Amino acid sequence: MSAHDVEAIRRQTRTYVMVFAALAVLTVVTVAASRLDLNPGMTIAVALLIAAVKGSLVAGYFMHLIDERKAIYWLLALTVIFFILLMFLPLGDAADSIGGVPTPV
Amino acid sequence: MSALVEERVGHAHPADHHPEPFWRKYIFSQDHKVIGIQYGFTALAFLLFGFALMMMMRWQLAYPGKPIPLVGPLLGQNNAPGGILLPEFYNQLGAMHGTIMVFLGIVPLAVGAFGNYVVPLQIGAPDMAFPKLNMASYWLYAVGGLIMLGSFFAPGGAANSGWTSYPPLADIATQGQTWWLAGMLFLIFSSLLGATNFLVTIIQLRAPGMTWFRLPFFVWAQFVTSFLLLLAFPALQAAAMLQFMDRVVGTSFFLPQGLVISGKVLEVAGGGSPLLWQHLFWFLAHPEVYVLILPAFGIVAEVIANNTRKPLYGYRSMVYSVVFLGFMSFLVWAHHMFLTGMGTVISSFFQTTTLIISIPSIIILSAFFLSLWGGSIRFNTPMLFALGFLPMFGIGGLTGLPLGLAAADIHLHDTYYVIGHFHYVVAPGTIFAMFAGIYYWFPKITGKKMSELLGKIHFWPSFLFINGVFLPMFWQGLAGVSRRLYDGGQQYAHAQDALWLNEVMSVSAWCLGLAQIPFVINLFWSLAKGKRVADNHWEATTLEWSAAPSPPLPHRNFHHVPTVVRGPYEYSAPEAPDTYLPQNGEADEKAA
Amino acid sequence: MERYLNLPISGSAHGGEIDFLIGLVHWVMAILFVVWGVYFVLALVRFRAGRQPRARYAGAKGLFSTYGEVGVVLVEVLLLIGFAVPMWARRVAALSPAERARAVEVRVVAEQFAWNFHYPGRDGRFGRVDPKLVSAGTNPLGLDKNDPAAADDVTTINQLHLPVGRPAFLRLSSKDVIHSFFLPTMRVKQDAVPGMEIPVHFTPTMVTPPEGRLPACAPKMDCWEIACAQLCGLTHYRMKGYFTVHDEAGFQAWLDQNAPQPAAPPAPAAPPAAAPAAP
Amino acid sequence: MQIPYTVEARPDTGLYNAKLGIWLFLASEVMLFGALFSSYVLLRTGAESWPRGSEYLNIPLATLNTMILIASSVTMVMSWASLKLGDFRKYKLYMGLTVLAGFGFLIVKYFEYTAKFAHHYYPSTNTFLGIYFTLTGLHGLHVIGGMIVNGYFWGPGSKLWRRDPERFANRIEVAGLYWHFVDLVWIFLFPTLYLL
Ligand code: HEA
Ligand code: HEA
Ligand code: CUA
Ligand SMILES: [Cu+2]
Repeated sequence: MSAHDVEAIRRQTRTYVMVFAALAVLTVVTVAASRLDLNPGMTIAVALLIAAVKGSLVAGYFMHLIDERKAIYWLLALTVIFFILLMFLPLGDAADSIGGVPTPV
Repeated sequence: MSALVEERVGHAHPADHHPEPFWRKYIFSQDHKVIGIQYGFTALAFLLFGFALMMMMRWQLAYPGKPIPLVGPLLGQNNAPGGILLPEFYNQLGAMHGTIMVFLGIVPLAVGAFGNYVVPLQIGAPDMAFPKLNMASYWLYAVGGLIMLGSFFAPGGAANSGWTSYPPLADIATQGQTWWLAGMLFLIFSSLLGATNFLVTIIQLRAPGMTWFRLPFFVWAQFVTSFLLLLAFPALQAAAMLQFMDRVVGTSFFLPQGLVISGKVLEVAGGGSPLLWQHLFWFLAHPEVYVLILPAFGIVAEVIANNTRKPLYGYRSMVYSVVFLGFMSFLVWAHHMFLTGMGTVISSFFQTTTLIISIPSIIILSAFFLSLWGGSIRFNTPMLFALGFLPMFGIGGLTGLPLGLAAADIHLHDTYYVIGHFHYVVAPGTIFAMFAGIYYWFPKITGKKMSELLGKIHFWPSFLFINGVFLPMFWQGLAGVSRRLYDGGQQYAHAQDALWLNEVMSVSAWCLGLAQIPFVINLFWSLAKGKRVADNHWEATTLEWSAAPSPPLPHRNFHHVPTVVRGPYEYSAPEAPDTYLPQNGEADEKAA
Repeated sequence: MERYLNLPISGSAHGGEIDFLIGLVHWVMAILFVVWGVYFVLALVRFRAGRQPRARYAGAKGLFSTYGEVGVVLVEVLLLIGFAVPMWARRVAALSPAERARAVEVRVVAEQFAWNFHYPGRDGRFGRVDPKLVSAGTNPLGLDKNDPAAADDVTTINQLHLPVGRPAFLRLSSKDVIHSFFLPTMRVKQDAVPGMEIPVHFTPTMVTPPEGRLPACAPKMDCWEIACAQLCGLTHYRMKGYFTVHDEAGFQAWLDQNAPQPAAPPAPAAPPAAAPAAP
Repeated sequence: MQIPYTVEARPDTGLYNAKLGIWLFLASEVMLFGALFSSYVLLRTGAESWPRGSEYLNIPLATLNTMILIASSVTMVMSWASLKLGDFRKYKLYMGLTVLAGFGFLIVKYFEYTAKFAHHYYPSTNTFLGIYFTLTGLHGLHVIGGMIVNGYFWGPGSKLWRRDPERFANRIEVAGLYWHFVDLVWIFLFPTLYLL
């Protein structure tokens, strides 16, 4: 392994520590945010936003996704598309359904 | 290039030198070829078993309430007192026929057996990328299969809520359903490992020169199939876990409030949604039906190209079609759910996607038909089955169209029309393609040839009787005869005119069974005594024939890594002396 | 085409268009099948190895398949936009208030293995129901007999009666598992999903002929029926009901005949019009 | 003949087999958890009322667990980096910490579960608890699976380091990808179940 690589890895380890700090802070922030009495929509938006940021940090740095091969990006893009379909089409169906809750009286 | 070849040959697998013990070689083998054969025999056995279940059902449908001859008394008092099937047993047979045929028969045969055996050979790889995982896939499949079989002995018998296992029915069903779920989890895990393995193999282990557009169509089909398995199966995995929780731990993911079962309020918390299951199930099960058909397309493509002695028509557009088909198959699932209260917006979406997905199928089928034009067609047994596939898949596919239009589906949903539709694609469709594959690759696997005479005795009656089984179903379905009826519709006035067909179909089904005897004889007889044939018996272009001996070398397949210089179907090229130009260049070098 | 497709008689306002659509698709299918089928046979004969010893490398040329495929796409678009989508929209659209006022409203509650029907009676209001009040033999719907609105409610088992020419508005639900409510003669089929209530509407245009009515129809297996199309358990195969379309006067007479006797409200009598148990 | 690209990357894809393999497997895991999240959303939007996580669950404990898992992710990636730097002893240390953190997580989870049971909160109590137990249970199984793999590479599996360091580092990278994914799932589970 060349000296160059070694230096790069050392630099990376410093990044990891910084990411760790960021994740820890965001964890505290998200717990704190949940205590603010925001309206439900806001609460969900904030919580998911923070989770998304944390998730991206883990995926990007720990899993090296910010610097990965094209094949992996394609694969993940495909997965995300299907994930979104699976997430929203059933909801759409429920919203569009002509059926309702039984209202006997 | 030759340096690379040298180097790889240099790293010869240790197994090449030490003879492996029996259990390593044949039981816990890590050689893709042995695993493929294991898959093949297990899957054929399950197919036969699934067919046997169906033959009993067909007796009940043709002669409701009459004791089954011969096997009836063996079924036990709980299932068939006096040899007469009980409705509960009929329902078990139906659910298990569907499950076994789909998950334990066709998928393992099409993907596990053919994929495993042929894909590494066709891309010029020494084995699958992860041989140990490959072995694990097979054994997980075997365990899942045993659990499914064992479920017949559970209290209350096997699962009896259809292969679709719709809750709440499945949630409150007898214990066999829990076994079913457990078995499915094993099968799913097996498929996920298998799919991962195939994808890595195809992406990483292609031989030098084997570019994406030089891949045989069979490999493309397996590639797309693996993606479907990989990304669709988890939805059923999740659903099976949730149903498992419902049944074992008492959650109510699929149970709404206020259920009253046989006059008693069901003591659960409620709050669940029965339709959630259907979404998750069909998110898998629609892609799954393409898992059943794509490998069949692949086999048919190989056999047709080889036996017309000319290139496939529109290879590239076929490849684009199969990729598009795979993608779209994730977008149509709710066409199985039109009658669950679906509104206009969502139903329009799913009707549109359903019709869109028929287009690539039509393109592929048309390409097969047009490939015949200008050919020099050899009517050997594999080719007969491949040719038989074409119109049969055509009928199955065409009858999917009215089902895809929600308004027409109002009348046809859950009738025998649906049963007819999908059996045409899976039975005379996929099963015929599987037979084509067996006859085609048998010389590769064994170095021997199957009897052509017995093959023809197998094909013609099969072709006749399988239509006798499934064609009348459309007629019944249009009359409104529902599926999953224990007595085949005796109760219903609107079914009366179509009832006589039940006997026709059943007799055809038994004759279809008899028509398989020549196949079984042929298979085992040829294994023992078949005529030895040359390595490239069919004068084929693809690597498994042109670069590997028959059978290929254990653990390494090829004497040395082939180098690919051209596309997969260079048959009857004008400048070539022979009717075929192998994909690997060595033949050229030799000629030079 | 639809005349040759073995469909049951169609006695509802929308039945004709569904049959028409089924017929139309089958035309498309038949054309594709015949064209490709003829080609297929010709190609096999013409290009058998005996007649064509060496294959032509170039194979089929021309744009035959492209035109064919474009044609199929156009036909499919037409089927969708022209017929299937609007038909479905009409099936699931809510009834207009005027029609709703004219309509006969019935609650349909499926259970293993019977169809319960609940008519609101003269007051036009459904009585309260409660799962806790369900008792298998006497009160399958769990109707609260103390609710004044319930007093005149008509309930039946496996017997659906409707007047001709008026929209029927069915509210479909299930007590236990998923069933599917199928009226072959009306071209109506709709899943009954527990936890949901799904509206179905259609207008019968044909009075059930005498030979299709109970009891005359039973021995000859000639009845208009309600079928269950979704596997729902052991006796799914005979979860059958009877369906009769009357003229308006006949329908009113039937309702009156089956209205509860006002004398004895607290004693929950057996449902008035229990069907003869399936044979 | 050996299977190519088990260690070195294939030039055109830039990947070695196991790395592509683990990503494919993770893609299927995304769909698995995606399907469960989808179920959660559908059940929640269809419910008349839905409790806030804090009504049933212990947020401080879960926050602690979040921290533990995040920390274990860091130690995991550090163990890989140590191998890349050729420092096997550091690797052992970091990997050991990762496995210990896994234990810590499970112990905390154990206390959480038993506290629920003590209050007679079971999966069958309501849909919220049902999905809570299902999701955290499945996640817990993933943690256990990861610990077994990591434990193996900490112990007997680490012998490979001397024979084929490159290959061993690859294995740790692959195990790490899985472990980070388990962490990532938790990062979404934590707010959805506990905070919303
Ligand atoms: C391999 C399996 C397979 C395949 C390939 C298909 C293909 C298709 N399927 Fe099928 N389907 C099933 C297996 C399959 N299906 C199963 C198992 C079920 C039932 C599950 C259950 O409920 O238990 C089902 C149910 C099913 C339904 C639900 C019905 C219902 O429950 O009410 C629908 C609805 O849209 C549908 C549609 C289609 C369509 C539009 C296609 C299209 O992809 C077809 C496209 C193909 C063509 C259009 C053919 C083209 C033909 C030519 C070009 C000419 C041919 C020429 C000659 C014949 C000479 N299918
Ligand atoms: C891949 C899927 C597949 C296949 C191949 C088949 C094949 C067959 N199926 Fe089935 N079927 C289903 C999937 C399949 N089926 C499903 C999903 C259902 C719905 C279940 C439900 O309602 O939930 C169903 C339902 C179903 C019904 C409706 C039952 C009902 O609604 O009550 C009927 C009725 O006739 C039927 C018949 C048949 C027949 C006669 C065959 C024949 O074509 C079988 C032909 C088989 C062979 C010819 C195999 C022969 C095997 C060998 C030759 C192997 C030799 C072995 C060795 C050498 C070891 N099937
Ligand atoms: Cu009710 Cu089938
Ligand atoms: Cu489908």
